[in-house]
Amino acid sequence: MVLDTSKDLVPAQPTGIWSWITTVDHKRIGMMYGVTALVAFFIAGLEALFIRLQLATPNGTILSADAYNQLFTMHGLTMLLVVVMPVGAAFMNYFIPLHIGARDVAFPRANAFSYWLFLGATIMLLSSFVLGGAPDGGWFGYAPLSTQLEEFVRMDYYAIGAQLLGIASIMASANFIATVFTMRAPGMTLMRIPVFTWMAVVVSFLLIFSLPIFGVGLFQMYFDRNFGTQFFSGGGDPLLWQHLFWLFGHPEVYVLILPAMGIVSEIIPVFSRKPLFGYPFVVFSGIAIGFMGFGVWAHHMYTAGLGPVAEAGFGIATMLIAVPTGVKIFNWIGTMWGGKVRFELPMLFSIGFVSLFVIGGLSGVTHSVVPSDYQQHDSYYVVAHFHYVLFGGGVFGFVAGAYYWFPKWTGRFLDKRMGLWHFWLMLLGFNLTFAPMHILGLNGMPRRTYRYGEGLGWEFWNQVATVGSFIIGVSFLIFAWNLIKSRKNGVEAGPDPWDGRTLEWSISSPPPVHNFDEIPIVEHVDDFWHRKYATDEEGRAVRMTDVTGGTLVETDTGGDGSHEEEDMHMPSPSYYPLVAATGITTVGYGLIYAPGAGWVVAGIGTLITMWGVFGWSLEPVTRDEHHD
Amino acid sequence: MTSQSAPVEVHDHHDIKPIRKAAMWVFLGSECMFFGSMIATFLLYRNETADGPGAEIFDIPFTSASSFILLMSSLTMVLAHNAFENRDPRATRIWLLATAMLGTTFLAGQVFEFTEFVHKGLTLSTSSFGSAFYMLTGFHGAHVAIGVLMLMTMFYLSFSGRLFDDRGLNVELVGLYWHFVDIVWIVIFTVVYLLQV
Amino acid sequence: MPLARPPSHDCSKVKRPHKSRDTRTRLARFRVASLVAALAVVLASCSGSGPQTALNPEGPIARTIDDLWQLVFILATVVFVIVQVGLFYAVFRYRARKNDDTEPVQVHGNTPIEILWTIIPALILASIGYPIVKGIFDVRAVAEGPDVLQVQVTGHQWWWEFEYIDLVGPDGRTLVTANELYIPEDTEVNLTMTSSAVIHSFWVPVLNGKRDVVPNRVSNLTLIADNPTPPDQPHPGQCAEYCGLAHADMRFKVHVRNQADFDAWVEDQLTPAVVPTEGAAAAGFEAFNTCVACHNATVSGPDGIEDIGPVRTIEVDGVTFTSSLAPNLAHFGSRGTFGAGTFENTREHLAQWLANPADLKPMLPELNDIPNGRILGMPNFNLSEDDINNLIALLEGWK
Amino acid sequence: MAETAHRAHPSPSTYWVIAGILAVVTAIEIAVPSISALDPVKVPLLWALAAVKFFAVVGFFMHLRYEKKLYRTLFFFGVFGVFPLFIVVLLTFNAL
Repeated sequence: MVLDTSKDLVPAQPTGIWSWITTVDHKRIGMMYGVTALVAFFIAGLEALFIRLQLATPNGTILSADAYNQLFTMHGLTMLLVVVMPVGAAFMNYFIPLHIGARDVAFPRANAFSYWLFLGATIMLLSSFVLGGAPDGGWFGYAPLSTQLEEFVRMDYYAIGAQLLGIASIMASANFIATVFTMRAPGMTLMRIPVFTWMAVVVSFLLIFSLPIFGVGLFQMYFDRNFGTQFFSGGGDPLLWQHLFWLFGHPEVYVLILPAMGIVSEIIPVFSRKPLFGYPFVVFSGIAIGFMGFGVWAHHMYTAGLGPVAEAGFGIATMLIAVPTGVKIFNWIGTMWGGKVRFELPMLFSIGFVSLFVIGGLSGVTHSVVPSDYQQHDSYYVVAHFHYVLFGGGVFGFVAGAYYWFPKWTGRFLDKRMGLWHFWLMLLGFNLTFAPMHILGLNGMPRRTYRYGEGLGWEFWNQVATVGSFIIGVSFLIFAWNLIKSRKNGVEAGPDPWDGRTLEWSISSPPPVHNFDEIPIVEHVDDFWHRKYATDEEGRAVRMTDVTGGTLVETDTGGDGSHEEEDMHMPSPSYYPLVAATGITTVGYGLIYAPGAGWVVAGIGTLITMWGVFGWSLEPVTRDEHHD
Repeated sequence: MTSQSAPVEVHDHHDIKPIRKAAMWVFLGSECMFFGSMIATFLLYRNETADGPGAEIFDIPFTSASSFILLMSSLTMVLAHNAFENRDPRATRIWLLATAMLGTTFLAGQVFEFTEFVHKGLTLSTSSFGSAFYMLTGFHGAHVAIGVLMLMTMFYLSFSGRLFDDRGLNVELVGLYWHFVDIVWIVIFTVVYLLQV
Repeated sequence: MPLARPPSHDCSKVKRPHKSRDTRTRLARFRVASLVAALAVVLASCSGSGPQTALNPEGPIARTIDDLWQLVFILATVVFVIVQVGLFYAVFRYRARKNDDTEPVQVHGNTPIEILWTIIPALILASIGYPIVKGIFDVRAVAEGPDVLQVQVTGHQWWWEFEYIDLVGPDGRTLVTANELYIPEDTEVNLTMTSSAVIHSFWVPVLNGKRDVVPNRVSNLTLIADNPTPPDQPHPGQCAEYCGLAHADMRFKVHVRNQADFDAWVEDQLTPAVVPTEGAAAAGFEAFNTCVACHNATVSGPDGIEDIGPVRTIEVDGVTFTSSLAPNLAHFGSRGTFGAGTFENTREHLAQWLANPADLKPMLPELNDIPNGRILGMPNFNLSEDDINNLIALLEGWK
Repeated sequence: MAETAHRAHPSPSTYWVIAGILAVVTAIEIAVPSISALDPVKVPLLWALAAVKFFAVVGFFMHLRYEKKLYRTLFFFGVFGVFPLFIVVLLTFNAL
């Protein structure tokens, strides 16, 4: 990313590779999350294309069963933990401080550490392909299949890789929670926070309370595999893993979708030129989804044998989640209702999001009809359902966010023509790929099967799905080209290209290192909009005349004398987070190959980690540095 | 990064102390889930002894003594914190050391206890009971060990006079962590030992 | 199917009210896209096709499930139409038009409406709560009584073992078979299931939903079939829980027979296989010595009736399951398929299988640990062509 | 944060008193399993005594009683969240 340093903004933007390695700037870390996730997205997408090629015909021979099992496992694992979650983290990193009017997140170095550990775990997971085989037990890693073949390190990569991603996410979440609860600008009460940031808070809570449970399960899996413990085999019960996994895995679903819902809740008001309809209801429904998301994990286990009472209870609880979800959808439609809907690219993707998410949500309701789920569970119907939610919802939402905020990141628009191609091809390809899977699943095609016989009536729709998946592939190549090209050659956007409502549009594009020349004082939801517009007696927005040129809007808080003149303190760059993360990743590699030579590697990793952690906490501090 | 003259900033608004404490508390809430999962695992497998040793091998008087030692380390820890707040390096140093010693004693007791149990035939792989017991108490022990390490770091800092510098780690945060490790043991002692005999 | 129509209404509604010129091309594109989406939903609902479909129930339990599905599908379709129409109406009716620079009224919300659209979905959902709970208890009810056919199922990597514990031959042996389940029509069949190593899931979509088969646990599933199946068209079933390398090839067949045919089948199956005394089959029985390291069979030979091959059991929650290392081959010739319902039982397939099993079906025999009961597939024994032909003669003869 | 005022931390004498209470409760805890008259209420009693110790340490040694409400909220999400989840898990195993 190229930043314009010619303006007299202070402090200056450092440049060079080393400045990226030692950066603690939330915007740069957000960028790195985004780029890493995008690369992983293309890798996981390629895996999906191989899967689709294999399934295009009955008895497909393009992949062996072994290769197929690795690819579908890694596709799921990568998409969920290394793509969608980090893309969420990318947006959160970049926009939480901007949304609440802060200079940075609470712990910039811990934030850098989270990213580097995420990167280390990502590299670890992907390296498994060439180091003994990738995990092949499904992304849910059901025991005792996942603990069965101790000869292979594949599921050790899963146990350790996911563990490291979890640690990184817990730290990032604690960071975001501390940031939002303690570093908001004056006047930025909780009920004035932009919805995206609210959803980020909910997501952080979900992660911080669900990941430790998963962590325990992963440790148990790892011990069962390597130290002969009996958590899931012997006298142990395989269902324990399923509980621990889904106690994390279900909140995780909301971790994936809530940021996208937050993004869409930002975009729809801007392009409808109306405030979000029922802001408190949208916020509270998000919180309600978070709470309820913790109470329905067992709906992934209807066929596992919980007993009819538990199945009925979880079935009803699951249905109830549809209520707050519906509230969000109605409020988005309510926002457009009576507005001036502009069909800019972010809005197109947001409309696509709402429309497709409705389908995914409704097929989710059919799962809560427990007996119906006895048929649908682990069939392609489920695959269709969660792709409508996570791709039709999540990815559409995130892409909408990318088109919306690209001008803020780079100061330039993404190309509209290419964007339109991207949108329509993606919409077409997506529906061609995943809508037929509903039919396949209802007609009995199970998931995770590397081949199927002839005469089962699955050939045609599988071919359609394969064609669709390549259309999606093409659409994302266009997107990638657009990102690369527009970064330097796009139309210049200026600080507030969409006539935005939230604080990030009040500063230059790209934002200066310190974000805000002065910390804004907030008086409204959508405070920036209220600085630009008043309402007439009919309630229509009226642009205020004293606004200078529609660009940078001066706040009127500078001269009130209540804040003493002071130097701007930005956190110092540090390489210790990278050292510590490298150390932990090394420990992880050691544990994968433990016992034996792995212990040596783990020992070396521990020393590196200690170097990083002690260096980090004992690093001579610049006196004026007040951040951790 | 050097700072230069800049427009007004509302700097004092973000005192780092409460920010750190908020993060620490939410982290401790997260740890509740971590230990809760292991305690639930133990409860599930409390009778899955596979004809091997079960809770009858526990030596309650011994564990009571080491539990009491850990409990009292919370007292010394809070006294260390009190001295830290009063900017009294000598008292801080003494109480930190006392806390670390008590923690080390607890760890030594745990090592002794584990050795005894292994001799009596209970290992990680004997039964689901053994797996759950060692995992729970072992992870707790690891937390105590990390706590001792942090206490000793603070102790070391007290000599170089940097104890009161404002850095990532300080006596208050170490104290919160240490007390948390103690309260987890309060639950473990009840659930794993007292309720099983 | 009656459910075909509503979604297509949706797209026609989207088309109708908007004619303005600058949006026409966009509309056309929207039409294509929404047509595709709607078409897919329509086809999903009305294309219950193929023998493994959940949409053409062949028994009362599957029908109970299907009725619930129909109910919720209609409801979901209605909601789908309402929401999409609302969405696209809002999008097009309130689109920004050229030459109109008025600003919209800044509405922040409306509490009564919010409450309304919270309560109405809740009520709709509550209305289907009762049928759902009733459906759960109906489908999950364990069949009991003297008329129930009891079958014990053990899931293996990667095949199914069936033991009819109440069908006992004159010599006291129970009926054990693999991968092809025979049941009488209109009879409640109670499957009592467990697994030897990893989790599987037993699924015959036309008869019932799926039920996981979990090691260390016992689970139950009831099957009731309306009509007999033609001999060459049994109901296909499949393991639905990912169980490792050959998960995709862990299939099985359910044959439904009228009571008389079923009884005849039982009698055949309870008769020991005859040890051949001459020809290729006799030579094949010599070669069979290799197979009985894992496979087993009850045979009647010169020494009378004997069980050859290892027979093992596992006990879970007080239930004893037959858990062989490999399928019982005593009546191999009577099966339509082999390799866990994956390959038609023909000479060519069998020859290919015997020459190199892993060629047909992915397996991991090199990781077998027979003393500890871990079997991950059939090794390649490098059988000679003669051995292969002789074995085929033996196995094809064991009807 | 809106809420800035919080009560002063207690003095060392309070800490000693709390430590004394903790010691006494621990002694009672150890005695409970050996008193057969208490067997019917043993389980809830031991849980209650553990809770007393837990909240004594959290409230006084960790100063949660004296600190911002935010910290309490953050921590109690974990403390009180873990119970319902795992009670349900153990119930599905019939392990309670």
